[in-house]
Amino acid sequence: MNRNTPVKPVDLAVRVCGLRLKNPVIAASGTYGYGAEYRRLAPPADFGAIITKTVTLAPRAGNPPPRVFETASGMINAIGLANVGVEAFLRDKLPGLRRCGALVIANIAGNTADEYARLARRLDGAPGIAAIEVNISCPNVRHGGVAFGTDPRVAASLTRKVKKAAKLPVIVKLSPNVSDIAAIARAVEDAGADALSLINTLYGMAIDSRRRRPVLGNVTGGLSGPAIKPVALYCVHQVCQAVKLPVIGIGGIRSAEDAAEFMLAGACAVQVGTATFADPGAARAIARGLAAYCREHGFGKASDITGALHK
Amino acid sequence: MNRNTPVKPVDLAVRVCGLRLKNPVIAASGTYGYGAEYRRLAPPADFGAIITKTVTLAPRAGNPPPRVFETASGMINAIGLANVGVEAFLRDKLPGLRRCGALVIANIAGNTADEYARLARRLDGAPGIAAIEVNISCPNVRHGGVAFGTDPRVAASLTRKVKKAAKLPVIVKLSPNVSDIAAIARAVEDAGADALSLINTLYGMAIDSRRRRPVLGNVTGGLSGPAIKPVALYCVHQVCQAVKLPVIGIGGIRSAEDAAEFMLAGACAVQVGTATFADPGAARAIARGLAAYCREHGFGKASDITGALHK
Amino acid sequence: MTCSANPRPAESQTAVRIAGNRRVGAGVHLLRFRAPAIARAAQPGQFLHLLAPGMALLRRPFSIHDIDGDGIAILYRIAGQGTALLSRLRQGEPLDVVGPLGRPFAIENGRPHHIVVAGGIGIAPLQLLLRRLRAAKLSPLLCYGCATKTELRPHLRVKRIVATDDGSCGAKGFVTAALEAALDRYPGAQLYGCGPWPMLKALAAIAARRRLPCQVSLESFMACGVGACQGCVVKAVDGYRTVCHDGPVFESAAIDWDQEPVV
Amino acid sequence: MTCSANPRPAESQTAVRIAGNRRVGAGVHLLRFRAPAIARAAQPGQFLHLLAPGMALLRRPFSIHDIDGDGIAILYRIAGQGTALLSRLRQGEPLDVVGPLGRPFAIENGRPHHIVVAGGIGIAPLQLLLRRLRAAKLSPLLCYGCATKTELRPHLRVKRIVATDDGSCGAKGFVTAALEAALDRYPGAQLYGCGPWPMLKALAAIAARRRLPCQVSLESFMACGVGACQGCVVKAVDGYRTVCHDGPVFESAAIDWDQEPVV
Ligand SMILES: Cc1cc2nc3c(=O)[nH]c(=O)nc-3n(C[C@H](O)[C@H](O)[C@H](O)COP(=O)(O)OP(=O)(O)OC[C@H]3O[C@@H](n4cnc5c(N)ncnc54)[C@H](O)[C@@H]3O)c2cc1C
Ligand SMILES: Cc1cc2nc3c(=O)[nH]c(=O)nc-3n(C[C@H](O)[C@H](O)[C@H](O)COP(=O)(O)OP(=O)(O)OC[C@H]3O[C@@H](n4cnc5c(N)ncnc54)[C@H](O)[C@@H]3O)c2cc1C
Ligand SMILES: Cc1cc2nc3c(=O)[nH]c(=O)nc-3n(C[C@H](O)[C@H](O)[C@H](O)COP(=O)(O)O)c2cc1C
Ligand SMILES: Cc1cc2nc3c(=O)[nH]c(=O)nc-3n(C[C@H](O)[C@H](O)[C@H](O)COP(=O)(O)O)c2cc1C
Ligand code: FES
Ligand code: FES
Repeated sequence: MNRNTPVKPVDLAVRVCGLRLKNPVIAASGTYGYGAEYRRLAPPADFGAIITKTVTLAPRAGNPPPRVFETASGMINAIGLANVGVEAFLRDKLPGLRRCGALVIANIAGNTADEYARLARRLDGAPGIAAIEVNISCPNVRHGGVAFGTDPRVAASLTRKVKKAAKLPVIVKLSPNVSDIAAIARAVEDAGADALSLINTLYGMAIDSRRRRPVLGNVTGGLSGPAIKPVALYCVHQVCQAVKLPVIGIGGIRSAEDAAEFMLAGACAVQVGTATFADPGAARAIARGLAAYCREHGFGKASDITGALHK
Repeated sequence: MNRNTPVKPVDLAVRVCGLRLKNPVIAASGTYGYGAEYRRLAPPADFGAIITKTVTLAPRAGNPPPRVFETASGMINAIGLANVGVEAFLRDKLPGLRRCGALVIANIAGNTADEYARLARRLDGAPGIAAIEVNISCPNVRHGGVAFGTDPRVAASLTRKVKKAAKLPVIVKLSPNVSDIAAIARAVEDAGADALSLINTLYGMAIDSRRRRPVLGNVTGGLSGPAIKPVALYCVHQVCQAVKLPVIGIGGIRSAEDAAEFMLAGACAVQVGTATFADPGAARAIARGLAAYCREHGFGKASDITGALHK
Repeated sequence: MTCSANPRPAESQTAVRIAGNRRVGAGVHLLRFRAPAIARAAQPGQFLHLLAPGMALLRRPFSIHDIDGDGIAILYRIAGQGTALLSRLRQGEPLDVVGPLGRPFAIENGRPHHIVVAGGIGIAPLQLLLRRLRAAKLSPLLCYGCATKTELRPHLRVKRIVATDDGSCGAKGFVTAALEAALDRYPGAQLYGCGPWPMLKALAAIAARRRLPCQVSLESFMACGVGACQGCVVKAVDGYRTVCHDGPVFESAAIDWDQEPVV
Repeated sequence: MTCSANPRPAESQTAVRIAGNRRVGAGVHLLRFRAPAIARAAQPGQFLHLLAPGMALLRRPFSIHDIDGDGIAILYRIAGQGTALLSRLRQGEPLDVVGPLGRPFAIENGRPHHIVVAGGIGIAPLQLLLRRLRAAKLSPLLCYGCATKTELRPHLRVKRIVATDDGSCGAKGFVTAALEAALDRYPGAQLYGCGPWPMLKALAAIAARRRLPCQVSLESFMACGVGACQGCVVKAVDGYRTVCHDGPVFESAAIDWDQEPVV
């Protein structure tokens, strides 16, 4: 490069449903705790936003161990939504995260649509929460345990209830374990969601052939990490063609190129989960790498990458 | 081990819907061509059975290249069911395979249920075909291109038509890209299928961030290989609890331990696909390794592994 | 969070080069590298989360075996793919190290005796503990059990009782039996232990019976290593606790010993 | 199948040890190992499907660059993760080799002249071809184009015309232009080529215009390498053809040159 040409700074900031993220890299729910745990290794300030571990109304102990296991280029987990409950979250966890100046998105889950609505209402008033991400991959106890995210009508009615309960932007997090993720996305869009994030983990299982036992205490779990990236890219690509809502891409992202792929497919931001376990510096490296990617491709700002896939 | 104890030979043979396979390792459709291609590196005789590339009524040229791409511990492919068509298959491909003494299972796909039925009828009379595997992951042109394997009723009616058209055992190959694979399995069982095989590939996509283009000529493709093993194990486990039919496990199997995991989850045999590309000797090594596994665990025959998961 | 005082040393992510990596027993290797910040800060019982080139995805946790100036030593047993890969790395090759992590052993100066109980590779975190106990003039006793004589590691010169499964050195049988036989001579001792679950369970039972304080170091599959994912829990009497952050060192009385973790 | 006579040498899967692996140019390495059966059987233009320890999943195809007694040489350019990994392997490390695979160059003895056109790393399969042409006393002419002088490989002593992009050696510009200028002196020549698609496309156009027979070696992503998966096709004038089995060597007239493959 010509040494006399000043390198034009790349604007990494992106806008997602009214929020301004200083960069497109978001910590994925459940992989970053409540922010404090990684404060030294992967400071909240490195991320465009932080999504906290799913909270439920009451605290949850979670599943019996083992809860995590490594698989080929991935891992499965069955944490069982272990969390401190919404009240302890607001009281003990949120203040610290606020002091770091992080943009905080709270992720919620319930056993019934009413529980989701109550959680949304409770969080809506709380200072320091920028948006709500709704984890719809949970079993709906009222409907035989079938996940809320599986049926377009159920997902839509859940979205409507949460929207009614909260003035904050509502991001609905989609499950990939469905026949037609675009249909769910459209239903959720029509129901008033402000943004979509995808994908949550794929259903998976591991067996210990030596002990002839399922590895996980919960028998089955959720698959994440680089192994699922092609599935996640497929889902993001399908959903971006089906809806106009902003989409946040998730699944196996560990490099700036990975992040760029999701943005090219139409995502306006990305979440990083499993990669942080392997490399706590991943988010920072991805944000930097996206700036370099923009420079190479002549994009003035990171948001220009979104949808810039040649047809 | 005591040198005087003669090692009791392990019986590797398994029975699947009336067929006797000399070992539980089957070549997966589309990864072993019509048998001739691998005749030196992975002889048909190493396998318990050979499943040939999906055949359609008319020959198919397939998708534009690139058709395959490596991903983290996996690969995606969009071959587009390129095949010589059923007549050339019977005339040019089958005789050679028969001479090798391989147990041949023919895999079929159509654009309509009628096409499937015609294929089944045509193959039913042909000498040297032991069973028919029905690839129901294909788009149903009569129903807006939604795959046959996505809707329990569609899958069931397809199964009934094929069963009516053929006296040979019918193995229905399930797609994992559904909300509830157990529901599909039950529907197909009720419709008279003789066995189930699962899983076919997961929908996936790859993007070349440098060229800003989808990698595959077909844009999207199917993910296979070790990356999908946890998903495949999950599906096999779910289906084995839901049906009484024999189940053949497929997905990311590359070692005897992998094969044992699927059998412990309830599969009576396994298919090996992508692993053969990496190691043409994989099938042989898996069969040998299963014998060793049986010895270690005190199983007299490979079929004892099926379902022997401690609860 | 950032504002609260934290008594534990600050963890960091550091790129190091391997200074040495050699076999020191059957399937047991000793890895060495320089990491001044960790060497200064780390306390016995803490662990490092390691990523070696070629490792598939997740890091692997290893106790800090010893510290010598700026140098760190890790004693590890080949248990699977990750440790097998580690054992093939040579001097000069890179390692990515996160740590020091986890709750260390607390050295209870007030106690009249200090007994350190090791089972097999469980000696790993205890060498540094013994060193620090000795430095504090607390003259620790080591009770060391392993399968056979050749598994015993050379280590610090401390008083010791040895037990081997095959009787090739010291008493034949479990180290906890040997400990039990000796305990009358050490009233009010503080116990510290690391080793296989059944050994620790027996140790915890002895401690409970004799009302002795006992700290044990536990293991678990890990993902994050910092308490963020809740992946590495063990069952404690009052619920699940993370091994990486609430442990790996626990009071033995706090653990539900009927819930053997599968590792 | 097993019963039909096959004119191609039989392929096998063989475990070998690396005899040498060194850098011979910018990002270009030369790998050597012993494989007697392959060395005996292989024909120029055929390739080997290699799996090195640490490679993620699929094999990587490489042309046979040269054969010396029992020894095989592979000339490769670092193009991504697999080749980067390969370049770090040292003498004595294992490799799993499948081959020889694919349709070789056909040496057309009847032709008055034999011109071998190489672009960059495209020299890889052509060294063995030149050797066999020379052995058959067909005195081949090599037309060799690359970016700059230092990329030129030492190779057999054959007649040659060189072109470099920067003019640092031979003519400045495309090798196909240099070839064109020389072709009048070689009426009725048989052409053989390997290199980047645009070069081969230009070569095919020259061959078509002058009605010269021309064989080209093509590349593609591969999975099976033996014609089983239909994964590696290129567009030929009459449909798709597998590079691994129908090729990698094709008559240039058989290829649809408007369909540049993405590799
Ligand atoms: C806090 C802590 C400190 C440790 N310190 C040491 C040490 O100093 N020296 C040492 O040799 N080992 C130590 N371990 C155990 C070590 O982490 C495992 O042996 C290692 O992770 C296995 O990795 P692998 O890839 O070789 O095995 P894998 O292929 O992952 O698994 C092989 C087998 O190892 C076991 N295993 C896997 N992960 C763990 C784990 N996290 N804990 C226990 N067993 C596991 C499983 O039973 C599995 O069957 C420690 C573990 C923890 C949690
Ligand atoms: C029949 C045949 C013979 C070949 N002979 C040689 C040879 O002698 N010397 C040599 O240096 N290379 C040769 N190649 C190309 C070589 O196979 C690729 O460069 C190699 O597979 C790249 O692997 P990688 O893991 O380093 O790259 P990857 O990380 O897989 O990809 C990096 C880049 O390499 C390219 N690439 C990947 N696979 C292929 C492929 N199969 N063909 C072409 N480009 C690819 C892609 O553009 C990709 O962006 C040959 C290819 C074929 C098909
Ligand atoms: C250990 C672990 C715990 C998780 N917990 C949650 C959770 O509580 N809520 C949620 O919505 N997603 C949860 N996820 C899913 C992630 O947020 C993310 O969607 C998924 O892991 C895919 O991204 P990745 O491949 O980058 O990890 C969890 C993932 C992991 C690995
Ligand atoms: C290149 C390729 C082609 C395939 N073609 C077919 C096919 O024609 N019909 C079919 O039913 N399955 C096809 N499959 C799917 C496999 O049979 C198998 O279900 C899948 O690859 C998962 O197994 P694996 O991980 O062992 O490869 C194909 C898979 C690959 C990789
Ligand atoms: S490993 Fe994540 S909480 Fe312990
Ligand atoms: S790579 Fe499979 S057909 Fe060529």
